[in-house]
Amino acid sequence: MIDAAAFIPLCPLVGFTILLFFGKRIGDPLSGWIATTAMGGAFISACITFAGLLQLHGAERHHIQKLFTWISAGSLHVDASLLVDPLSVTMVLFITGVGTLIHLYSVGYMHGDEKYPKFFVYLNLFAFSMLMLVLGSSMLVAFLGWEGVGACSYFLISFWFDRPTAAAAGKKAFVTNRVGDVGFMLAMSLTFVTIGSLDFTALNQAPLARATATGIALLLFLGAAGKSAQLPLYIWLPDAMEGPTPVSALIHAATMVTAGVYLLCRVAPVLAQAPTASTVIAIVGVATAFVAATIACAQNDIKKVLAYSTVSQLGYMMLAVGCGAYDAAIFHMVTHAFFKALMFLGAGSVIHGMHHEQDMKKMGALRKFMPITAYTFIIGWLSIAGVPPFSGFWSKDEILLAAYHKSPILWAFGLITALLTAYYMTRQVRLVFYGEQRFARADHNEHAADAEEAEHAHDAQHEADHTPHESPWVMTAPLVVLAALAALGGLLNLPFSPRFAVLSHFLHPVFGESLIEAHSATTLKLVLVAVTTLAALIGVAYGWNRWSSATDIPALEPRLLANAYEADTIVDTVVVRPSRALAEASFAVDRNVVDGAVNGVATLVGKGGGLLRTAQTGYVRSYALFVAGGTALLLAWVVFRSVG
Amino acid sequence: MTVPVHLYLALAAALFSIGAVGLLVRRNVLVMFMCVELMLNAVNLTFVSFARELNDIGGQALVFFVMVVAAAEVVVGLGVIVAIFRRRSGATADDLHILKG
Amino acid sequence: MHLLSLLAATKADSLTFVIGAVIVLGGALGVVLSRNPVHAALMLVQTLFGVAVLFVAQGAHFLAAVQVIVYAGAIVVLFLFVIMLLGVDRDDMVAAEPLKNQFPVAVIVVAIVAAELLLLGRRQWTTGTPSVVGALRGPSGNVEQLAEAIFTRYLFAFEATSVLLVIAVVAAVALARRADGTDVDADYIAEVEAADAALAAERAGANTAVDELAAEEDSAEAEESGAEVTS
Amino acid sequence: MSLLLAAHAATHVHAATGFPILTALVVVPAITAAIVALLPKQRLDAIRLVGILGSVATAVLAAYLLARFKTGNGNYQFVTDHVWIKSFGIHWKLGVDGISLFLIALTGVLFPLSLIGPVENDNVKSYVAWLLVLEAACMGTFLALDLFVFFVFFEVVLVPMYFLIANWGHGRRDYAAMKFFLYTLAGSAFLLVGMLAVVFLHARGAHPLTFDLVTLAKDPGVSGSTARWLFLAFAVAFAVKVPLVPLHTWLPDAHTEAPTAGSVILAGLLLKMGTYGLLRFGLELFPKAAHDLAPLMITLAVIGIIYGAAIAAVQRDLKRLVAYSSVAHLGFIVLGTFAFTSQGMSGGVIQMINHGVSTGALFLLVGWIYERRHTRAISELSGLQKVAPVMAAMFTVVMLSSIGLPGLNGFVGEFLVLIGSFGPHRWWAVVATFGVVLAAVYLLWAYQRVFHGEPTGDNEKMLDLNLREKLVMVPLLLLIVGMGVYPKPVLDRINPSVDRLIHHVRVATDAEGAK
Amino acid sequence: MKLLAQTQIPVQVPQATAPASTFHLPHVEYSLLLPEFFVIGGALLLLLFSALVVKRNRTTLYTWFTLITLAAASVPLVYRWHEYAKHAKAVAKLGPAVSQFGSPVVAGPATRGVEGAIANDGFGIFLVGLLLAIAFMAILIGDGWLRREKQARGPEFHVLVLLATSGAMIMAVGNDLIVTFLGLEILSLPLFVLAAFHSRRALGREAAMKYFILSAFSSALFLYGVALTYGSTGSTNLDEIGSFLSQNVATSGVLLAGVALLLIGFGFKVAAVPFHTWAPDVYQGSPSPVSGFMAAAAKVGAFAGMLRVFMTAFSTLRLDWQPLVAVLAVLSLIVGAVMAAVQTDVKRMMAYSSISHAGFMLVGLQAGTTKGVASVLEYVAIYSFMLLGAFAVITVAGGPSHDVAQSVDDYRGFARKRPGLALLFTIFLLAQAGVPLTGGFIAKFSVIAAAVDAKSYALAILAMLSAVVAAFLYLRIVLAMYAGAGDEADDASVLKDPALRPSRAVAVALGIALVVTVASGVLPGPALDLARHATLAF
Repeated sequence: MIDAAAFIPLCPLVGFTILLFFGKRIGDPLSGWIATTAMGGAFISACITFAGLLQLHGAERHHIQKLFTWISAGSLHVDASLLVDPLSVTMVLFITGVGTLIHLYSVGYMHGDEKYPKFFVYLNLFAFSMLMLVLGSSMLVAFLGWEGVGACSYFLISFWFDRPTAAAAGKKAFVTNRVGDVGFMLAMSLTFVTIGSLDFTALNQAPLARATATGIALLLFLGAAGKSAQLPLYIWLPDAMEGPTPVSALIHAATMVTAGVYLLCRVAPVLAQAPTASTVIAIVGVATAFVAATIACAQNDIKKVLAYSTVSQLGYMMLAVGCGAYDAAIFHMVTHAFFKALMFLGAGSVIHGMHHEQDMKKMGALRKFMPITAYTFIIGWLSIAGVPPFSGFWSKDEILLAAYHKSPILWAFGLITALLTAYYMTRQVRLVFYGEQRFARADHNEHAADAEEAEHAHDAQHEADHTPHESPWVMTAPLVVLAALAALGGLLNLPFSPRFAVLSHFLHPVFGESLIEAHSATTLKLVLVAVTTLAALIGVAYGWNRWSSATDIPALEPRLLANAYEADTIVDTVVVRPSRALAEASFAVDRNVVDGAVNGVATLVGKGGGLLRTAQTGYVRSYALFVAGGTALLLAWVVFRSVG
Repeated sequence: MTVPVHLYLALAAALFSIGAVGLLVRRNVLVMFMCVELMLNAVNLTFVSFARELNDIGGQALVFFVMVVAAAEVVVGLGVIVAIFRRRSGATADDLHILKG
Repeated sequence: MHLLSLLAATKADSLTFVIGAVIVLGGALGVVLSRNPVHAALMLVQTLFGVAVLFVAQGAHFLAAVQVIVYAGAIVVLFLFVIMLLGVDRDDMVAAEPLKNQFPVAVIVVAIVAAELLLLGRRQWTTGTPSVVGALRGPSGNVEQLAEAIFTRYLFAFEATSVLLVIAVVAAVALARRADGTDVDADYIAEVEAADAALAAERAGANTAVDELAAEEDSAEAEESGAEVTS
Repeated sequence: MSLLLAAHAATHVHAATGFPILTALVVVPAITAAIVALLPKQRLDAIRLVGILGSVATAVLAAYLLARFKTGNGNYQFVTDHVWIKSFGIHWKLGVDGISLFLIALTGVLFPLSLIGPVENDNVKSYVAWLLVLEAACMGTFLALDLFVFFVFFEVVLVPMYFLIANWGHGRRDYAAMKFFLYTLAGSAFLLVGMLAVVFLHARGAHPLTFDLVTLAKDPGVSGSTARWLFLAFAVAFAVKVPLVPLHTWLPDAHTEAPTAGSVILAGLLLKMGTYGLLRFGLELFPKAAHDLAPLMITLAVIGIIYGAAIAAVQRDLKRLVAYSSVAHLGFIVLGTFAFTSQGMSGGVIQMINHGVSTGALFLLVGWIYERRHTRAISELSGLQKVAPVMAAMFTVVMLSSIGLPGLNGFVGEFLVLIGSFGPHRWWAVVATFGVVLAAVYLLWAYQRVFHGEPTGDNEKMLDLNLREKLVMVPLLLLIVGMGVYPKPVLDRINPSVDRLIHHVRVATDAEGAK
Repeated sequence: MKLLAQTQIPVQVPQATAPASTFHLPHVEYSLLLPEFFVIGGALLLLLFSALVVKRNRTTLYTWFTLITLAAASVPLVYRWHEYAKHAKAVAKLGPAVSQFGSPVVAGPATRGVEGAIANDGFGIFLVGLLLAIAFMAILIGDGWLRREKQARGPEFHVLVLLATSGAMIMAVGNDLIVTFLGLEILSLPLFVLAAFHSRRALGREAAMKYFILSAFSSALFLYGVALTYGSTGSTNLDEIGSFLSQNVATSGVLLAGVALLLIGFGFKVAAVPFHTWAPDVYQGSPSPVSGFMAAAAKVGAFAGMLRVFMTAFSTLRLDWQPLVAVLAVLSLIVGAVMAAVQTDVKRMMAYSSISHAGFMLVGLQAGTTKGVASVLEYVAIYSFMLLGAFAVITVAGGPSHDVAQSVDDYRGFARKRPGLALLFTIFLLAQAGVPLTGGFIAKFSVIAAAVDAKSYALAILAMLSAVVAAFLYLRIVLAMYAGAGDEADDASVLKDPALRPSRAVAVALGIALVVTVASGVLPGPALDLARHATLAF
């Protein structure tokens, strides 16, 4: 049963292949359904694999399924093989699960797009890559998936490539990720040089020198920072919202961006040997969480808020990783996948219903028009805000607990971030679903232009009808399921007793004993829980009141935050421009100096020849003078030789 | 005791040099050609001097050949000169400098 | 190497050498310096005689005779014929010198060559095996000796000279042919001459007046010095 | 020209060892070129057909060779050996091992595609004939086991390439062709002298005069600084061909101005002659010197990786961009070669193939854009993905391969090089890894400008690839994906030869170290 | 066979003077001189024949006669080579001591004739054969030119070519400085006449005048060198000079001056820088067939003399003259290539490139080894054919303009007008550039090999780099020929210009040049062996 693991990536691969070659012929709805089926197949295979894994116990829950030898040179030997263990199965389950729902959602969302089949081609390819990433038994196979998801992310962000912003965003995402990939590649090199293998198993079992472990950990973290949008490489993620919304939900919220967290958890034993690296990870994580949360407070684009919120939540996960609470990180990853996917899909539903309006200031009172979307979104909001007993509360709580153990300062920042999270999500919900109906005031022409530009084809009647409307069932059904999961996800890992901590227990063979659980007193736990809950409630309450009717509160939306600390400008001036200038300078050097030297030789020959030509005067006397001069020259040598 | 041979040889060298200078500075082709004759005579003198010093008839025999060559050269050379200056006035080598560069 | 060694020689020999040398060098300088080609030819005759004298002084009687008969008698006459034929008995140094430094450089270079030769010969000129072909001061006369050398050892060379004479004849025939019509390359030559003239004009135009003045002075000087020599 | 000789050699082989496949690989295209030359000028179809048939026949021979090649054997196989010039001990000696095997195969693949892919209507006869001559010369270069034979083909390659650029190129083709020819010739000057020095120094050790690589490699008779100087002489010639910075400036001009087929061959095969030469001759003959001078070579290689990529990033001409990217990619090959680890060297060898495939494909695609739009200026192209989705898709795949996306061929080589050089030359490997980022920068930038956005002006009317062009791309795409997903068969054949070479180097270094 | 056996006598050693009245005529080995006799006799017969028998001018007849003469002259050569090679191989087997290079002791297959005035050895046979071939080609190329330019009035052209060839042949076999000098003059004098042969070509006359004056100047220098050598060694016979120098270690400055002056004389003839100045003017000014013949024959003759003199007579002075030769080589390589690159006239280009080629050959001589000599032989032989081939094309291409329009621009579009000729020209030019699979490469290869073997690495590299510069100029011509597509493509008159049609004779010459150029490149073994055997014994 456990061998069904091979089918997990195979299903989307088959779907991808079919759609790649026949997608155009299969056409609009059917290709979407095929993709969804492929994804569903993967989910079923994942479940079977999970069942197979459950039959094993303890350390046995570590199964490697070799497919074929991929690369082999000298002592390097890399198999294309899958590692089935609790961690990967957890990942696979929620990836395929959420993935299936989002595929289903996309069937409706993308309906009418002229590149409909292509979308699913990419989506299936993405799913395949993501599954390879989490199932890969060696760093290299994981890297295959890692880069694959990056490429698919690129394709999907710039899916509407005729929009220059989309094209630019895709490129930005790829390049920024590439910077992180350098870390991953160097980590692989260092690993290979150190232990002679790239297998995760070997790496995790190898005793490493502290410096090496720190090196590997930090290099991997560099990779993870790229993929999981940590400071300072997070800048691509907000731009990535240019992609279709299901993409944002699947790739830029639920799955791909968590790959970095997964990767670090995968090499948890290495991190354990590298405390400095862990501290760095924790600090960067909490800083990311805090900074992104502040930015999210001042955003008006419904998806941008969610994007920064994602960055912030990823910061939380990193914080957990840095604090050694790997199970907490995974737990939050799962719950986050539920509620963030939910909210993205909800936002997509809103955008869909609003005919591609994304500005929250132009929405309001939407719960009347699209109730399912609204209520499911609200569940997501409560969950992310950390209101008990929704799933976010449980997972965030565990992270803050771990942070407190690492350092109260980390905890404090985490707490403030939690407060901010509650606040900006409340702001969003108030602006979008409550308050007065502002979209009627919106400029019709602008709408029309946006819609046209969006290339997001609609039926003629929809074009004419500007009233928001609820989405079709294929879109709402996933919302409902996800809402349920977001609400109840906490059940996976209740903190009351080790018996309830199902996920932690399940992950135990991978991460070993959680230090925090063992060492924290229950009283402290309860106090911390209370404080966090309070913070969340304060955030919710403040946001609810502040944004009850107002739409513009400049004091709360400082330009600095709205512009995301001018990060893009800074990157542009500090990195892009200088490197471009440097490249231009190199080109100038290449043309004028390096090639100039080559052409200089030619010029020299030409000039020298011209000069010598003037010596060839045409007068025979001067020719004779040459002969005489040559004679003097040769005789001079003779004199030198016989006399000197 | 006769005059030492090195004086003859130095004289020949001087004659040779004067001939060379003449060839280099004169512009009349015929005079240039005469300067070549001077040089050849210098060589002849050298041969004869060596022949005396080496007590060897060979040197004198060589002079004989040089003279023949000189005669043949003069015929051909003058032929060329005549062929040129029959078709154009003047007889300086400087007049002919179309070929150059 | 020293002129003092002349004193060691017998008086007659020394005198012969000195007179011969003066004739030879004087004639040579005359050839080089005389402005009229006819004069140059006559000075050449003087040199050839001088050389003949020196031949005699060194026991090359036959060669001396040949020198006078062939060289002075035939070759120089040939020269004079051509001079007359072409009517080129004019001063060739009148026109402006197109090669500015030719004269000084030529003199310096040749002086260097001469100095080098003399420097090399300062220890010893003659180092070879004596009498390889045959002793000069042998029993038989100069003509017989020469004949023996030429008809034995130098037989091949002797025969080869005949080819030279054939060539001279054929060359004379070939070069004496009359051509009808204009030259095929007349246009080309006209083009090159025009280009040269244009270039010269351009160069003259580009130069400052000072340069022009200097050039004029140069040519004037050259004329003056030329006048001095002829006078 | 080589016909006579080949015919001569062929008769001998038949008698001795059955079918002379290696000689045939050289002779078949040469004979085809001769046949093409004899065809009447007006029969364009016949000329093209004969040309394609000849190159396909060569490809079939190469495939046969591939099939018959014994895996797990690091030595030369199918060796043909006949006396050519007795007085110099020069032999017509050809052989193939894992390092050259796939270059032969690549030659077999790229030439038919270059003949079929781009359309050339001007003086077709000479064009096809020159291409076939070029193929013969390429084959000869990669097969030669005799220094003289190698040098001959190494030089002969210049002639057809010169004519291809000069007669069928674009823009400043005269300049580019001349520069290419003279630059490479200047490099070869050192090669010839170095080669002769090796041979004569070897002969001085009471050996018979021989140009045989295998014999010379066994006991080159040079060591210490002599060997280093000689290695440098070889290296200069090969560095020009690779090209290593700062000897690379002929490349952008030649690649840009060459006709499409010329660019494909130039990038796909001719550059490999440099890296192949370093491996085959530099390392075989002067293992210790190569090892000693590895820092120099690696420094230049890494500079090339960064420098080439940086300059590629600011190009305004699509073809020139691809050309500069070659400088960067070839840097990886040299880096891997001089890392002296199995991974690095195998990576270098496989990167040669991969670069040939993907850059060849890129040049084909750029050439087709040029055929349609008559411009290569990036600023004049836009939105092509909309009007030519198939081309865009293929371009994407090729581009990703060039960027080094795992699962595509480009990655395998790059990764092996990086991981192989990380051990011995850590910091250079780190710098080179950053070069990977740059590759993404310039290619994605170009892709964004050319294919993304709205098609404007003439771009709106551009046609997508036709069936012929698609069919030309198919084998290349198959190779790109196939060698990315399952490079094992290739690596299995390369590795033994690479290991043998590394062993050779190690033995030499240890031996001299012991002294 | 009998004759040969008799000629295997050692060199004439200085003998006591015989009684004056009873000297006996020397033994003349006529068999050794057959080629020379054929050529010179042919020339004389041709003169007589045309003067006495032929009424009208019959160029075809003269050409055939000359060609047959040359072919006949090569017959005894083949026989002698056969004999020589047999001996040479036997000697080679005995070991290196016998065929020791530069040794004054003549042994084995090399013999002397006519009182030691000429040498009978492979070297001479090889070069004489080569010269016959050069004359053969020159006659073929000149034939059509004579008719085209209406210069065919008598047999002078043929006679002069034959006589010049005989001069070069005498240089090749001459074993005495005076014989070499006479050969030089016999070679040169007809060339002056040939340069001015075209009655309506002023450039030719200018060329003849320049060539003549400079040649006379250099002859004087050469003769002075002969005189100084004579004084320092007591002989002009090369064997005797050699044995003198091997017995007397101390060398005088005068002797070295003589050597230097001889080098200048030869250097002038081969157009080595700085004695090269005549070459471009003369090559350009002379009629194209003459330029070709001149370039080939003069170079062969001069190198023949140079190699023989320096490698036999002065071999012990090697360390003294090698640097001098190296300097000339370097200057020739650089100046030749650089100046060739900036020329616009194709014939001038060929002249400067021939200077660069001379530099290459000097590199071979500079090595001062048997290999070096063999390489120079190889080079000069292949070079002659490439060059004559090129000049054959140049001659044909000059048709419409009477040989005047020879600038590179005049060659634009030549490939369209005459694709075959253009291809041939391309091959000859690329061969000169040293592209492999042509003879030019093998020539360069063997010279560089000799230099490298002698450890003259820097010189070798410099030579190859200069070849790169020189390649530029060959490619320039090629580029011009293949460029200009569509410029005048429609002009049918240009395409069908009858003046551009090569005559049958020229076609034969082109064929010979092509076969030699290509064959010596693809299968260089025989040619290399020939050159190597030729140097087994001097």
